[in-house]
Amino acid sequence: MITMDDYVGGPTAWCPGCGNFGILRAVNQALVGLSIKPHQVLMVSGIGQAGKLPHYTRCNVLNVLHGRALPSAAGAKIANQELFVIAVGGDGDGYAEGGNHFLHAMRRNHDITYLVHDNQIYSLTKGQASPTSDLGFVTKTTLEGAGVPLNPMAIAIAAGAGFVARGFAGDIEHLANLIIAGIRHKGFALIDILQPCVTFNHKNTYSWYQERVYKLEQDAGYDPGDKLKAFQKAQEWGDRIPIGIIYNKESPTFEEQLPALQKGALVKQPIEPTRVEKLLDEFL
Amino acid sequence: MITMDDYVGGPTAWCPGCGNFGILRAVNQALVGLSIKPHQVLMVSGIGQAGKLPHYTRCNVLNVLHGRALPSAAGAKIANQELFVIAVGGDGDGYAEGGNHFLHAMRRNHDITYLVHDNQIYSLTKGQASPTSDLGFVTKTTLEGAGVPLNPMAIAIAAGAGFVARGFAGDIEHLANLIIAGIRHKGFALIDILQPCVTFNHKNTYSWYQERVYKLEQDAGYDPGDKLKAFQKAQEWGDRIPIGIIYNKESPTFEEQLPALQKGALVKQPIEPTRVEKLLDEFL
Amino acid sequence: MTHNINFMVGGEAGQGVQSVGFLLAKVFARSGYHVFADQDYESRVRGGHNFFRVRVKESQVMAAAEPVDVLIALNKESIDLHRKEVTNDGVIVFDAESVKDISTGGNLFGVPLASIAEERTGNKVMANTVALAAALGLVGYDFGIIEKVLRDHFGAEEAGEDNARAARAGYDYTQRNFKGIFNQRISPLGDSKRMLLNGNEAIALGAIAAGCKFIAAYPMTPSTPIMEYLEAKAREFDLVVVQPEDEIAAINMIVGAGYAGARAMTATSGSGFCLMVEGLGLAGITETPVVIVDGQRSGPAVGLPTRTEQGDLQFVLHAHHGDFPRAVLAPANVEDAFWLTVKAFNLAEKYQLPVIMLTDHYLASSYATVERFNVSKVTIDRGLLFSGISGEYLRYKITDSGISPRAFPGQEGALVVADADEHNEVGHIIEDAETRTRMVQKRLRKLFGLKQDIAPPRLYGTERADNTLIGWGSTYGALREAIDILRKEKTSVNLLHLSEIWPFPAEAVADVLSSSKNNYVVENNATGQLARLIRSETGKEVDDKILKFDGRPFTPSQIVEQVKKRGC
Amino acid sequence: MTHNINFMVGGEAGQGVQSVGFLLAKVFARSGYHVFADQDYESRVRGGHNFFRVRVKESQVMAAAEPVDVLIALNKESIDLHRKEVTNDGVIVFDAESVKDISTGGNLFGVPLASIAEERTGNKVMANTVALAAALGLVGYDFGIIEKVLRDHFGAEEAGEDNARAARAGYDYTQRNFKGIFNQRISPLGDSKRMLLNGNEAIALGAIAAGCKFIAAYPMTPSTPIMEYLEAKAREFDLVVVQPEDEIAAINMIVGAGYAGARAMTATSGSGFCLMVEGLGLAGITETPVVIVDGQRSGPAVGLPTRTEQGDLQFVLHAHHGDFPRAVLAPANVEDAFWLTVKAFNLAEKYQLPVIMLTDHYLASSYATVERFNVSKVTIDRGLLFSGISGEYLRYKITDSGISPRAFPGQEGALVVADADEHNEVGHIIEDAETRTRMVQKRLRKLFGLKQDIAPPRLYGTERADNTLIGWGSTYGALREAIDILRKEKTSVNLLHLSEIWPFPAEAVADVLSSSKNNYVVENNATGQLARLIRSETGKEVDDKILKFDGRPFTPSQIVEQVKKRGC
Ligand SMILES: Cc1ncc(C[n+]2csc(CCOP(=O)(O)OP(=O)(O)O)c2C)c(N)n1
Ligand SMILES: Cc1ncc(C[n+]2csc(CCOP(=O)(O)OP(=O)(O)O)c2C)c(N)n1
Ligand code: SF4
Ligand code: SF4
Ligand SMILES: [Mg+2]
Ligand SMILES: [Mg+2]
Repeated sequence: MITMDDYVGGPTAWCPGCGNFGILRAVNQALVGLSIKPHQVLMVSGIGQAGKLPHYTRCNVLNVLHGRALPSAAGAKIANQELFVIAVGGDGDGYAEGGNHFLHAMRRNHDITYLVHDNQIYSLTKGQASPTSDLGFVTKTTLEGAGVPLNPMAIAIAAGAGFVARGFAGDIEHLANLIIAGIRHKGFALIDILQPCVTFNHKNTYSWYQERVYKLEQDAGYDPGDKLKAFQKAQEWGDRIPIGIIYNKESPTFEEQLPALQKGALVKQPIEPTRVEKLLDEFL
Repeated sequence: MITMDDYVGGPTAWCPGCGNFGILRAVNQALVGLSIKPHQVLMVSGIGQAGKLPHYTRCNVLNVLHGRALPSAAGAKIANQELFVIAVGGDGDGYAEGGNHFLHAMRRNHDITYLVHDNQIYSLTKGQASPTSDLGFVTKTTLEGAGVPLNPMAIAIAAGAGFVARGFAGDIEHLANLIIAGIRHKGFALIDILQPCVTFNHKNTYSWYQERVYKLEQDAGYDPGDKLKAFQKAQEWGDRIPIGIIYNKESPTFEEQLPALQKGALVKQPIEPTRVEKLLDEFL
Repeated sequence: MTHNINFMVGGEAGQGVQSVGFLLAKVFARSGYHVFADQDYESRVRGGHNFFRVRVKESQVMAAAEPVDVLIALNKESIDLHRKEVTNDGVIVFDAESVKDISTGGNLFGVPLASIAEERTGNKVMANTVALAAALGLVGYDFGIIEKVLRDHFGAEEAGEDNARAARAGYDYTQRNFKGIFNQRISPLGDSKRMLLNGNEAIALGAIAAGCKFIAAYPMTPSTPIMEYLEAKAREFDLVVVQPEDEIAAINMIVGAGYAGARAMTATSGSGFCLMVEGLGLAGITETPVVIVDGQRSGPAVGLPTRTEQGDLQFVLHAHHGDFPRAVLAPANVEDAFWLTVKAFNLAEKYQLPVIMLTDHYLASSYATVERFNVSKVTIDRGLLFSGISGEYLRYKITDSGISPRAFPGQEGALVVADADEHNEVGHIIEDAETRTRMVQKRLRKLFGLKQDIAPPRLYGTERADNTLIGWGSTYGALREAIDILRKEKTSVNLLHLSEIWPFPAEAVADVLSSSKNNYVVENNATGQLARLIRSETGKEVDDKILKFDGRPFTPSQIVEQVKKRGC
Repeated sequence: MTHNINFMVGGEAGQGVQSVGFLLAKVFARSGYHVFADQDYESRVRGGHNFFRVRVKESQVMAAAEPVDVLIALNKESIDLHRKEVTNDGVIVFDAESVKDISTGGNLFGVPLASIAEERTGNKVMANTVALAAALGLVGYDFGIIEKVLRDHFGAEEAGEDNARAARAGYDYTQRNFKGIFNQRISPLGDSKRMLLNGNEAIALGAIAAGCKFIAAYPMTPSTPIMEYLEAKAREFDLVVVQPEDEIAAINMIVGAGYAGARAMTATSGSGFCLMVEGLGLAGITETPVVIVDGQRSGPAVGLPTRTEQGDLQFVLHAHHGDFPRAVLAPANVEDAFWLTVKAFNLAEKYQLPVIMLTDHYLASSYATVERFNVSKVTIDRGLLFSGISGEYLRYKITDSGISPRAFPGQEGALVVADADEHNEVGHIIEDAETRTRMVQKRLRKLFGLKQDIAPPRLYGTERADNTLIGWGSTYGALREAIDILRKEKTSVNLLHLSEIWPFPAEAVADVLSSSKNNYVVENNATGQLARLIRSETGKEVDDKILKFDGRPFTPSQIVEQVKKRGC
């Protein structure tokens, strides 16, 4: 049986009280909840405080460049579809440096789960604006106040993601369930996680979020299968911030549409140089 | 008086019958219609068949790298806000290689007009899939058929663009008017232009588009000021394809929010090395 | 009876220059000749001016060369531009209908291509086939072979039939109207087991043979055909070909795939390689095998998109910050392209590092006849693999060779931790000076082994000579032919040629340089990048540089001329 | 009475190590001392171990060095880790409350930092100020100066008041409790007109002085503070600072701005520079002036994000495909950083090309006292500008110097056409060989002029010496101090130091190398990148390499030790 002990990782380098601890716990709980063994999991992360997470649990880890978790995760998933591939990164990592991969990984619908620790700030580099910094938020690089933020939920829906959710690091149970649902989802699952950064973001604090978040599951009338409604819901930000699954609709994944993968994982397929013989004939 | 003669450019290298000719004509008509002089215009283009357009009219030209028209255009606009800055490129250029700039230029709301010659194919490189290639479209790199296309209209709306429109290279008058409206629009204006590629795209031909396009202006009930309706409209693709202004709402531009530009164009502001003296004091 | 004849097909983009040229090459390749064919085209899809040269020879032919015996002009411009290249007893076959204002006679033969095509097949498009056959009629080639090639190419059905009919008409037309006017005759030498293919195709075949399973690439001339070929074979060979959003995604995808255990590659050109530089170092520090093809073209930036250059050498050697090992291979020709691709995959996995294949537009797009690749000689070396469970798995175990056994994620008992930060043996982030130093040294130690696996440079001609020409990559063929010409003229000259460039075979190069009086690099770039490399690795300065950076490849005679200018 | 004392502040990230250290440096800088201060910190925001060293000297001090006279330990780990670095009569001041399990006495002085702070100001955070003043009390420094610095730093209001009060208490505590126990005393030398600043600040000031109007940069250690400083001054100096989505946007934005006529720059580190490589060549072929700061850190890839290295030299020299001119400057120290930044902007516009400033984490983040910059010496050279209307404007007019007069878009009568493709004099795309060749040559001709503008390398020590140390960039200070030490010990040694690196001053370097018996490069990288450059440019091989690549800077004594090991 898989227990939390299976997912005990190394010492952390986060600030005490950081929202990342809640996310780490939720990730581990989700993996345990799904009874996945550590060697079946591959976490691919970018660079930032968030990107360190895989080092703090126990699984296969590919910690890549700032902004590049998604393409590396996609490459690994294509090579070995048997792995549960979870990509991890910050808001700067995913929505700024990695913005293009974000768009296209969703469009292609790779079967990976993407956790974005959204603290609305660049924390590892000590306090610059991120694409999700609130309008007017003052940081070291936006002394006049940040501009209009990027809306990851709306963009994900527009880009064709089939699972678009928002979690909160302060509600571990809820978040763990979202991660479970995301991993179960066949196709790309985005979970943007409200993550208090106790050091550099003194606006969007635990209590700021706490006062605003509400759970979509508790709204019986809300249908995450309706794209238009979801887009409307995705506009909500301010006094009330929805958490939970905003949009959910499965469609064929990138990997399942690849004929080569029908025969099993690429990494398990043999290398047979002489098969090339028949191609040589074509050049005669 | 500005006439079409002012915008006569060099010999073209496009295929006879290419949709780009219609776009070129519409651009020139729009500039004439607005009575803008060639030296007031800066066209910044990427690489592709579309990216060649600025060479074929008469104005200031900055033909940059594949995918990079938008940041270069933004830099030039910031340096000299007096220029009418028009960015030009193909669907691959803008939505694939340049996808990240696309997202963020819209979010920041630079005051530039962006023309995307959307032929749903990579034409200069001779026929690979583009992000807007129709689902199942067979190209040299998608022999199993292209995946789900990117929806530039929906993404633009989600990313906060204030002017989101679609034109058709086969309707020059209509397109010229869109370009006029786009240039007049304060802030980022995206005009995605359906552009038949007579050589490499034998699906989305003139007649294919012709049979499908309809003008939003003719639908009296359509309100381009309503974001949700616009998002819904943006989903339309298939038997009926809307052209015209899908979404339109002005908000402060990036440039007008920059304090430094209040004193006039950066390029016109003097260089005064000795002003740095008072900063030196701060290090004593 | 001659056995050495050069054809050129000229016309606008879109007129079928490439297809006529290729079929011409195929006809000769099929019937026992050696063929070398290169293409010159603009960065546009219609219009402009393109040409395709086909050299046909009884013995080996290795490079493009100037004199044209038969010019097939699909438009007037081709005549105007290339007339002067046509030899004294050469001929020009042109479309008598579209080229009007030209006085025929002399060596100019007009053929009403379109009418013949229309008349015989009801389809003007067949005019190209008429042109092809008309030219072959002029040299009196065996029509049966032409017909066979066309049927194979266009299929047995209607298209093959129509083309064969159009060809017959064109062939007969010149046979009938110009018989005896053109003196050169050439006949088939017999069946050939040689392949006719270009550099890109050779690389793609090499990749398949080497067991490459995953290709992520963003289209870019001249490398796009590699991914296109692989896509065409994807179903049959269980390959995954992905065209992602950009080159950054491409390189990071193959790092992901390489980490997971699949042989993976990408192919691009300079601009795309620029965007891969960060990912290159990611492969470096995570010790992930990847193969990157950089098909060079005229830079900087967009430059001349469809023209050749050898301008990326210093760039690929030094791309990325910090020091880590890599290998750089630059195939000399089509055959090399196949074998070095196989080698690239093996080196990448044996040493767990990125391998860069440096080709260029010329090699990528030129066709040559080569003996059929002996595929049974392909070996697969997947390097040191982790075997079983022995305590905690250490992805970056410090070893003497610098190579740590690889495990693939998914194995029970071995969690694979790879990191772009500096890390400890497990793979986790570290900050301390000692571990850092040991890890840098461990990685760099791989160069010792790698160096042993680098083949010495090729030496052609006598072992010692007064003059040594030095080249690398795709200029090999032109250089060899140049050497042959010079030696026939009694010049003491030999060739030192590198196609396995990094780690640099410094001793071997220094040896040869010490033994020659004068030496010259011959490079398709503006500053002599190999010359600089030689100096940085051996301290020796070459005596002179023969450089060309106009986007066009060297021909043997251009090299000969430059050598002679320098008085040897 | 000593006039040379080294402090170290150690603690966790988040404990205020940096601020205590900086204020300490400031106190001494204010009162006539020369100061050099460097920082060592991990890539995390809280926890771990950081330290900040402050060297205080009556005469010039130019580098970090090991021995610690006064260690201010904000936690126990700092004592454990640095105890051995403390000199025999040095002292350790620590927080008596948080550090429990340690036996005081000897050279260990516990001060109840937080209680004192709480008691005097009601705010434990002031514990840092207490620590600062406690250390200064120990050496008996003038309290008035301490108070003044604190008030200036924290403002005249409450914060300043509280800090002054906390300081007084800490100062008094050590004065009272440890008077006479620690022997070293140091007193103010008098008012100073020197500035205390780090490399990043010097670059930012240089940029403002040079008239830089636009900075687009994506945060990356160690260069982020440049953009942050400029943002802080944006309103006052009419600057535009943009933090775009990525480094690719940054470089392409500044090319746009440079084309439009505004002086523009970006600042990054190796990984970010990787992403700028394509844009670098765009600036190259479009001949657009841009200034790029690459603050080097330990690579490859993410490496050690907060550690120093000189690992990007060969990379920035060769980044991008194809050959085009660029300039590379690597400031030796804070003063150089200011002046070379000014020069960078001038060279960029005079020669219309990209200029790369190569700094590193050590230079970027180390503070030094320097004489106030004589800003009246700053000159602005905007290069050749197009004057008025004389027919069609030719952006890329072929000239002997390679420089074509620049016009800015928006001028009536001069349409400015710039192109990343190869182009003709107007700026439009071309395909022909001749124009291509002329354009490449035109661009490369700029190197002749540029070379004249490159200052010769610095020579320190005697003109001839048996041993020559060779370095570049930020190691200058450590090298000079090492030379001083060695010469005091009668070693015949001098220093050849490069801070204007490309175009390479080959003759000057070759001259010096010919005149010394033994020469050694001293480099903060793993392979000796300068050594390779010297060889490729002069053919001379240096005799040995003193290398360090553990992410830490060289200290003078480390260099001395390595030199001695080599038997000289
Ligand atoms: C190419 C590149 N650019 C910049 C950096 C520097 N960098 C490291 S982390 C980071 C941003 C961190 O913000 P975010 O992604 O939101 O993660 P967080 O630290 O907030 O979790 C940056 C800019 C880098 N490592 N690589
Ligand atoms: C970095 C980089 N990658 C790839 C290319 C090659 N390339 C040139 S144009 C083009 C795509 C053209 O498609 P699109 O942008 O849709 O323009 P179109 O030709 O269809 O107008 C590509 C991939 C390049 N020039 N630079
Ligand atoms: S800086 Fe912010 S995000 Fe980073 S570890 Fe600390 S609290 Fe968490
Ligand atoms: S290939 Fe297509 S897009 Fe390009 S010029 Fe020809 S028709 Fe136009
Ligand atoms: Mg963040
Ligand atoms: Mg296109």
